[in-house]
Amino acid sequence: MPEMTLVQALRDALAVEMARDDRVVVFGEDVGRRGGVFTVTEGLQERFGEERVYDTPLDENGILGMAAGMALMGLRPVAEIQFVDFLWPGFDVVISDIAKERFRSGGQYGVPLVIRSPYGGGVKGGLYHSQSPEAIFAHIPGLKVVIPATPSEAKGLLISAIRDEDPVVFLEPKKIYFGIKEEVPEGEYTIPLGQARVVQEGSDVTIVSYGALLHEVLRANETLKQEGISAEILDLRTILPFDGPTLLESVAKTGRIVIVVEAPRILSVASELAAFVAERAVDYLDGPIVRVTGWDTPFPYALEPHYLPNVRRIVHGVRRALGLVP
Amino acid sequence: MPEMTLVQALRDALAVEMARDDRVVVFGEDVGRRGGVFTVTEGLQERFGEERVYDTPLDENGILGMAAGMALMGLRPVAEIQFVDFLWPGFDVVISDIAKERFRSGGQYGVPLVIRSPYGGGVKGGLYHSQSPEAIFAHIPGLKVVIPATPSEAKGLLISAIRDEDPVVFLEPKKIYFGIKEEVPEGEYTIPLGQARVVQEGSDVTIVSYGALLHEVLRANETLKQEGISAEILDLRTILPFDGPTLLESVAKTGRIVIVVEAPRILSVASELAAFVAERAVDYLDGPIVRVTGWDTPFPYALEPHYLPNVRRIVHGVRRALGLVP
Amino acid sequence: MQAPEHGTLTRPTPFTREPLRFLNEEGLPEGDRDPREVTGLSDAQLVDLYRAMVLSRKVDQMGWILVRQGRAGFYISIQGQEGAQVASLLALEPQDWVMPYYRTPPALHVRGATLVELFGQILGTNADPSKGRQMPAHFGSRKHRIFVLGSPVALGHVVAMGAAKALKYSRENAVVISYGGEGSTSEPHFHSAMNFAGVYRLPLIVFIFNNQYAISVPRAQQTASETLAEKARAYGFEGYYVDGSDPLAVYWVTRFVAERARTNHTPALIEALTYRLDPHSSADDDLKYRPREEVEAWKQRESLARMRRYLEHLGLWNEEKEQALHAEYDRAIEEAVEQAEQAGPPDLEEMFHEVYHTTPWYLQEEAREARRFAEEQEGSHA
Amino acid sequence: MQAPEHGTLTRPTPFTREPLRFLNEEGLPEGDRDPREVTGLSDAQLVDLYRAMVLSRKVDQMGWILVRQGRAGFYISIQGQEGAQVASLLALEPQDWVMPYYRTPPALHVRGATLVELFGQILGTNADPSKGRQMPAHFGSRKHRIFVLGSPVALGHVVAMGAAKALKYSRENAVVISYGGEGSTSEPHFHSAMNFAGVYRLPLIVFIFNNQYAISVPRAQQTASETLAEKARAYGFEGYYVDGSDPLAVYWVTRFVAERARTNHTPALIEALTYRLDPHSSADDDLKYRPREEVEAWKQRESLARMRRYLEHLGLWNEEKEQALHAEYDRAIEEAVEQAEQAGPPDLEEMFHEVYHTTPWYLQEEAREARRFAEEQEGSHA
Ligand SMILES: Cc1ncc(C[n+]2csc(CCOP(=O)(O)OP(=O)(O)O)c2C)c(N)n1
Ligand SMILES: Cc1ncc(C[n+]2csc(CCOP(=O)(O)OP(=O)(O)O)c2C)c(N)n1
Ligand SMILES: [Mg+2]
Ligand SMILES: [Mg+2]
Repeated sequence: MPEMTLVQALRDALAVEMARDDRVVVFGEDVGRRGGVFTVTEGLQERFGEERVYDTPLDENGILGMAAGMALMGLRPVAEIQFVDFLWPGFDVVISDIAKERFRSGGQYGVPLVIRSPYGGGVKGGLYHSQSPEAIFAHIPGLKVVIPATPSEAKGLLISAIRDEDPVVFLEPKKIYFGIKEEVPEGEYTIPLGQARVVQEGSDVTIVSYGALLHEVLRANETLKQEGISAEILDLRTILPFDGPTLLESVAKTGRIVIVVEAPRILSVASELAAFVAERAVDYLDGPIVRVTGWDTPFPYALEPHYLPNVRRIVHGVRRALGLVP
Repeated sequence: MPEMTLVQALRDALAVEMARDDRVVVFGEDVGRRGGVFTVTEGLQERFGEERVYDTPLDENGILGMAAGMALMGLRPVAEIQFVDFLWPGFDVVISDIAKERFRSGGQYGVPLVIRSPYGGGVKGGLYHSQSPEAIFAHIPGLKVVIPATPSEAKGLLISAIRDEDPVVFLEPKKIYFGIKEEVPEGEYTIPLGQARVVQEGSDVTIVSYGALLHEVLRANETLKQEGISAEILDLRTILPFDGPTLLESVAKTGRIVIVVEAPRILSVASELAAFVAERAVDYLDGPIVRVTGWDTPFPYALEPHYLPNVRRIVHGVRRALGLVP
Repeated sequence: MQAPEHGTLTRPTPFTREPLRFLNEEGLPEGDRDPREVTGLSDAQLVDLYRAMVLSRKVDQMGWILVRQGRAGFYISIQGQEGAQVASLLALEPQDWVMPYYRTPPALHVRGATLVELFGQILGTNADPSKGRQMPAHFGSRKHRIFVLGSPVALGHVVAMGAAKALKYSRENAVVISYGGEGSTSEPHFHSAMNFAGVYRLPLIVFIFNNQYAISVPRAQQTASETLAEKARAYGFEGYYVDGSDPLAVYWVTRFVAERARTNHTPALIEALTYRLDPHSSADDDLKYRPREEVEAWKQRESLARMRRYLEHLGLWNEEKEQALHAEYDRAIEEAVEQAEQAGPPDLEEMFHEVYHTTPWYLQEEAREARRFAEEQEGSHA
Repeated sequence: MQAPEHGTLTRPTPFTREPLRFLNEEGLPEGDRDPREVTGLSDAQLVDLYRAMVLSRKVDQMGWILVRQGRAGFYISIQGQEGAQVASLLALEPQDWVMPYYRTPPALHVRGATLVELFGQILGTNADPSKGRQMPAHFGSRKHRIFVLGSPVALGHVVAMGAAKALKYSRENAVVISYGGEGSTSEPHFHSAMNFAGVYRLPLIVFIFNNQYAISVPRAQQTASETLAEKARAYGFEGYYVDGSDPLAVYWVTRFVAERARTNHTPALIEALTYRLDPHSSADDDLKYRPREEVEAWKQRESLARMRRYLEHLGLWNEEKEQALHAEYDRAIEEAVEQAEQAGPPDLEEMFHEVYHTTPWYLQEEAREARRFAEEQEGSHA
C-alpha cells in the first residue's frame, strides 16, 4: 500500500470516485487551475476536465446553492469551502435547504452531496482560519458530519460520504494535512459512516476525540501509560449521527470518560457526548465527565499555543476523571 | 402596575428606551408602517419618527450588517428579524463580525446591539416558523443570548439587553406573545443579564427551562405536586453567559436535574447544562441527568402536537430523574 | 400545451422602461401586432390559458374558505398574479423544471398536479406528495418536475441555479424557472443565483412578480434600481420588463427566453408587473399599509378580466361559457377537497422518516418514545 | 492633505467602457486636460502623494522580509495597488471612516497610523492597537477612524454600509469608504451593502480593486457583467471605472464622490483597474495560474513608475530625491520594526479579555486554568 499524507489520500478518494461515477463533480474557489489552496484537488482538472472540476466565483452561498441544486437533480457534487470559517455566507442553504430537503419533500427529493472544508487550529491562522464549528452542523437534523483523523481514514470516509444518500459536511483537519503519512489502501475503499473507531482498548478511562486532536490524545497516552493508566481511546469519526452504542459500551467498561475537542467548550460536541453519557450511563460512572476543549473565546492569533488542548491538559483531564486531582 | 401581554411588554420596553436614549434605533422588515408582523413595534414609528423606526428591504444580511455598522459608530440598534428561522442569510455578520468585533479589535470597538426575533413552536408554523436555534448562538463566544418567559421578564430583560455593552440575541417565545398577561412594572425596569430566576424552590429535583416551555413545566408541576414531588424550578433567562453557579447550587440541594427545551436534543442547550452538571456536580447526583427536548428532526407541520415537550413528557422525565421509571 | 416550433418567436426587447404588453387595461389589443401571431398561440390555446387562470383563481378561493372554516391553518394567495403565473408555466415544456414560490401552487395544475394533491398539501394530509410536512403554500411534486420550496424568501433561486447547472452538465435541453416576488431580489440568494447563472451561462429563468409590496414594504423601498429587470445587467445577461396582467406578453417573453436557454444556455431575468389583490397572507391586515382605493383600482386591471375581455373580443368566450366553466370547476374542487381530506393525517412515525435516507438508531428510539407518549395520551383520553 | 474647496471638482463620467485616466502607461498626461487643474492638486501635493506611495511599497517589502525571516507568520501584499490605495485615502477628509481590506494596511500611514503600529500588527505584538489578536494584514485603529477588518471577504462592505447609515443618522458630514477586491463583488455582502446604500441614500463609497484575479480565478470567471462599475445600476446609483494605476484619476473620482456623498448622501461604486504584482499571499504560488510574462508586462504599467515619470516630467522629481527618500524610509522602517517587536507579545490573560465588555465567571475560571497550565509548562521546561 502506498504511503500518503492526508491531502494525498483525499485527492486519491476524489479521483477514485470521479473515475467510477461521472455524477461526481468537484467545484469551489481555486479548486480547478490552482488545484485548491491546500492542493487537495491538484491534477483533477487536467484528468477529468473543466466540466467536472471547476472554479467558482468568490461566493460560498453560490457554491452551496449550486451543490444543493445539482444534488437535487441526481448528481453527486463535492463542493469545497476554502476554509470552514468562510462557509457562513451560505449557511442558509445548508440549514434551510440541504438539511431539510428530504424531510420537507416527504422523501421525493434528496440531496446527496459533500461539503468538504478544512477546519481547526494549529496553523497560526488566527480568528478566521482556525475555527472548529462542527457542533453547529451537528445540531441540525438532516445533516451528517464527518471528521477524519488519519490519511487512510480520510480516504475511506470521504468515499463513503460521496456515496451516501444524505448530505455530508466533511471537515478536514488542516493541521495534519501534510504532517502525517500512513499506508492507504488503493482503489475503492470505504469506511461506514456512523461508527466510531476503537483506536486502543483500555480499562481505566475512555478518551473520545477526533480530527487533529486525536494525535494529541495519542501523545498524551504515552504519559498515561507511564503512569500506569489504561485508556480506551475512541475516534468518533462521524459526529452526526454519532455512535452512541460504542460510546456507552466503552464507558460501561471503564466508568470514566474524558472528551477532547478543539472547539470552545460551551455547546461543543464534548457537551453532547457528556450529556448523552450522563443521561444513559450515570450508573456506571465513577467520576466526573471531563471535557478538555478550546477556551470559550474567539480563536486567538498571538496566543494560539495556549488555546488548543495539548498533552498536559489532556493528561490533567484524565487525572480529574480518575479523581487523582480535584 | 398595568397588565400586559408579552408583545405589549416588549413594545413598552422599546418605547421606554427610545424615549430615554436617542441612540436607540429600531428597524427590520415591516416594523415601521405595519408595526411588525406580530405588532411588537406598533405605534413606534408614529411616536419616534421614520428615522428611528423604519422598514428595511427584504434582506436579513443587510439588516444585520446595518446593525453591526451602526453599533460600531456608537448607536444602539435594535434589529428585528421577522422569524429567527430567517436569520441565516445574515449569519456571517453575526458569527464573523458581531461576535468577534470587540475581541479582534483589542477592545477598540464594540457592537452594543440587540437582535430581536420570535422563535419556537406552538403556532402551526411548520419547518420555518417554529425553530429554536438558541444553541447555535450560544456556542459563539462574544454573543449574549437571552430568552424571556413572561411579560415582565420580557420588559426587564429587553431593556437590559439594549443597555448592555455587548451584542445580544434576544429570542421571543412567539407562542406566548399574546396568551399570557401579567402585571409589568412601568417605566424603566431592568433585570440583570446572566442570572437565572428561581421560579419555585424545591428539594427533590431541579427543573431548568426557559421561554414558552417554562409554562409547560409549571403545568407539569401541578401533577408533580399531586405526586408529592417537590421541584425546584429555574428559569434560565440568559442562555449565554448562563448562570452556572445558581444551577450548581440547586443541584447540590436536589441531587436530580431535568432540563426542558424545545430544540432538537442533540447539541441543545439541555446538552450543555447536562454536561456542565456532569462535570462539576457528579458527586451530588443521585440519578441520570434527563433532557426533555424536541425530537432530532426538522420541525414538523401536521405532527406538531407530537413534537413539542408537553406535561406528560416532562413528568415522565422527572420520574426518570428520580429513578421511578427506567 | 402544444408548442409552436422552436426558435420561431420574434425577440422581445430587453430592458425597456415601460412594461411590454399586447393588451391594454381593458383587455383590447394595442399597437399594431396581433398577439396571436407574435406568440403563436391558437384560439384553442388562448381559451385553455384562460381556463387555467380561472381554475387557479377558484383553487385560491377555496384555499381562503378552508382557512375560514378552520380546516387549513394558513393560506397565501395567488390573486392578481394568475395571468402571469399560468402563462409563464404554459410557456414551458414538460422537460423543464419549476421552482415555485408560495404564490405559485394554485396554478400548478398547469404542470399536471391534481387538485387532490394540491388540496392535500393545503390540508396537510397524506394526499400531499410531501406527506403534510410543510405549511400550506409549499406544494412540490417530483413527478411533475416541481421542486419543493422552503419558506425562506429567495432560497429557491440559488438552488434553482444549481439545478440549471445540472441540466447543462447532463446536456438536457431543459430550463429551470425560479419564481419569486420583487422582495426576493433583495436577498443574497438572488445575487448568488444571478451571478453564477451569468458566469456559467445557465439555462435559468428568474421570474419576478413585482406585485409592488413585500408584505407592507413598497417597491420603492425595496431597491433603488429603476426597474428590477435592469438588475440583469449586473450579471451580464438580459432582463425583460413585462406587464404581468397581460398573459400574452408574459407567455411570449417566457417562451422566447426558455427556447433560447434550451438552445444556447442563456439565462434571463423577467420582471412581471402585477399587484397582489389580497392581503399578504391569511395572517395579514393590508389596510394597515395600503389604501383600499389602490386595491380596488388594480382589481379593474387584473389579468382575468383582461383575458376574458380579449376572448370575448375575439368571439371565443361568453357569459354562458363562463357559467359552465365555474360550475364544472366548483364540482371538481369540492370533490378534490373531500378526497384530499379523506386521505387523512400522516402517521406519527412520519415525523422520524426521511430525516435521513436510513433512519439512525437514536431516531428509531425517539420514534418509539413518541409512540409510547401518544398512546398514553390516547389512553388517558379514553 | 490640504483639500481644495468642496464642490469645485468637475464631474467624472460614470459607467464608461474604458477606464478614466489622465496619465498614459508611460506616466505622461494624455488628452487635453491638465490633471492638476481637474484634481486641484498642487505640485507639493503631487510629491506628497508619490512619497506616500513609495512608503507603502517599502512597508510592503519589509512585510515580505519579516515573513522570510520567520518573524511574521504570514503576509499579503499591496504591490501594484499603491497608487489607487494611497490616492483614494488621500482624497478623504479626517472625519471620514475607512473600512480597509487586507491589501490596504501598508498604506494606512496616510491616515496617521504610525509605522510602529503597522508593524506591531504584522508582528502580533502589544504595539498593535488590536493587541495582536489577528493575523497580519488586519490592521485597524479607532483613533484614525479605521475599522478593524475580519478575514471573510466582503464582510466589511455590509458593516461599512451600517456605519454610513449611522453617519447619516447622526448628521455627520462624513463618508465611509469600503475597500475590496473584484472577488468581493460576488459575495452576498456586496449585494446587501449596495442595495441598502441605494435605498437609504447612504454616504458610502464601495471601492473595488479590480486586480484581475481572486487568488487564481480570473475576472471573467468572477462575474459576467461588462464592468464591475456597471453593477451600481442595479442599485440605483453611479459606478465609475477608473485606471487604478493612475493615482490622479483615482484621486479625482474618489474626491468627487466623497464630496458629493458628504453633501447629499449619494453612494458610489468605484472600480479601479489594477494588477496584483505579487502572489496572492505568502502562502500562494501564482505561477500555477498566471504566466510570468503577464506579471512582467504589468510591472511596466504600475502606478509607482507612472507617477514618478509624471513628477519627473513636471520637473518635480529626480534620481537624487528618490535615493534620499529611500534612505529616509529605510531608516524609519527599520526603527519601527525594532520598536514594534520590542513591545513584546500580549499577556496570556489577553486571550480572555474583551470577549465581552465584562468578563463572565467561566472565562475568569478558564483564564486561571490557562495560567496554571502555562506555568506548569514553563516549570517543566526549566
Ligand atoms: C428570508 C425570509 N425573510 C422573511 C420572510 C417573511 N416573509 C414572507 S413573504 C415576505 C414578503 C415577500 O415579498 P415579495 O418577495 O415581494 O413577494 P410577495 O409576497 O409580494 O409575492 C416576507 C418578508 C421569509 N419568508 N423569508
Ligand atoms: C468569505 C471568504 N471566502 C474565501 C476567502 C479566502 N480568500 C481570501 S482572499 C481571496 C481572494 C480575494 O480576491 P479579490 O476579492 O479579488 O481580492 P484580491 O485578493 O485580488 O485583492 C479568497 C478566496 C475569504 N477570506 N473569505
Ligand atoms: Mg411583492
Ligand atoms: Mg482580485
